[in-house]
Amino acid sequence: MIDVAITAEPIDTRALRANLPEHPDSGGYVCFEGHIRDINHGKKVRRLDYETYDELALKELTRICETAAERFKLGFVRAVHRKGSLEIGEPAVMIQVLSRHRREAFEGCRFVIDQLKARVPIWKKEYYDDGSTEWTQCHDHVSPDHDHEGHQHP
Amino acid sequence: MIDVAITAEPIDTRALRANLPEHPDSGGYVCFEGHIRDINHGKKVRRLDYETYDELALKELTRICETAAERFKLGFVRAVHRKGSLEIGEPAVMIQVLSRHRREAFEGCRFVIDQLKARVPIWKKEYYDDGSTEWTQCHDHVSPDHDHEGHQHP
Amino acid sequence: MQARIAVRYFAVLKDCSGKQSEELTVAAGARASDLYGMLAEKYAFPLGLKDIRVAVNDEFAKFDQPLNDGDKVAFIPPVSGG
Amino acid sequence: MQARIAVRYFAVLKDCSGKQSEELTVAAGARASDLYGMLAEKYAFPLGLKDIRVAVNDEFAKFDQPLNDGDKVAFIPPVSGG
Repeated sequence: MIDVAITAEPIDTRALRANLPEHPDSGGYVCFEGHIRDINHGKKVRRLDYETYDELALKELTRICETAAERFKLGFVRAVHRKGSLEIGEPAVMIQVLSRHRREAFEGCRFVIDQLKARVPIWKKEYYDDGSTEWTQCHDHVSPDHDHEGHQHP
Repeated sequence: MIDVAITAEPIDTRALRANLPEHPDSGGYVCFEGHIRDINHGKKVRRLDYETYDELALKELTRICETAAERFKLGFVRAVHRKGSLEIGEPAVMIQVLSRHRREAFEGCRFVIDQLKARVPIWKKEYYDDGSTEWTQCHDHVSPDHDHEGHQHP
Repeated sequence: MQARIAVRYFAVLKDCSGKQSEELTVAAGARASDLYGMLAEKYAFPLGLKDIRVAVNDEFAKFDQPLNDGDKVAFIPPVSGG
Repeated sequence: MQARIAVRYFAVLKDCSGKQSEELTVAAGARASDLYGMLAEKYAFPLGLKDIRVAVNDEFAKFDQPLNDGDKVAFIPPVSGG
């Protein structure tokens, strides 16, 4: 089962945790959330905007979740991404997976967020305390220096 | 910051998610939950009991979380394990970590649950539908056939 | 013959063009790469073809794909979601 | 001289001994391995020394550690938490 969404409303992480399908055969649940950091590129971030190409982003996110479900034998995959204006600390993205095995739950969840960051048409504009702004490119707020492998920029 | 517990009360996953420390410098949150599966060793499981050696389990779990925090640069690690009698679907364990980088959040969370399963003095007794019972040994409900590497049975 | 194309702009391309979308007319048989070349010159886009991807009718496409009348085209700068 | 030892049993060892804990007396200088050998014979424990670990005073210890009067000893069958 796959559930994807791009939402202008704040991501309600507690409601999404409560709203899982019945899963008596899935022992492993892994969740990833990306929260807005206060520093990026060494600059103090005040807030940021996510812009999305909704039609294509939803298609691509669905494909990623389908691939993950098949490859990692996931009983459930949910990927929700926020759009619009976000404050420091707010969740920008939430990935949830259920699997029989914990290894596959971890790897499946990691696969979805890595692929999302590499392929899904979503763009982040950072507003800094010094008044400047920037459309960040491939430098994400979670792993600016570690996660370039696997990116598929053309 | 480290928070460990062994509890006879049901694990309130929503409350634990809501109760995270402020973390403006941590963009990555990863959570693992292990839920009780209805089948293990090919037998239908009715319920199970967790027995714990509380004094040593808390010490060992604390050491594991401290090691994880240092090795994976985690800003926060929480590990909560249930004891007593559990029904199918209930969470037996919950691990939560916060880190600047998502890679380290995933790897740190994985490290804690892997080490917990290998080293912490907690024992699971399964009660099957056919009336039999068994203290399981190194076959866990999440990964019966995948997760033997890294175990440190004496 | 000519083809009417609806173009959408995102992120830095939106900032440079000053618009979210517009309707343009291209020569029949023009390719997505031709259209991008024209727009990059017109709006001084800071990205080359190697930096971006193209979507036609809300699906990833190749730059050498000939455009048809009524196509919706979007150029995709490097993404930064998550 | 003799040493009084408080022994705790967990999991399969608790089922086999039929008790959660008991107080025993061992010869001075007896090691944890000696104590386990005695108990394994008495209660027909299904696990050998290679299968288990030992804790003395709520901390992992070596089997050749001599036991002292008042020590708390627990034998740890293979764990299965998580």
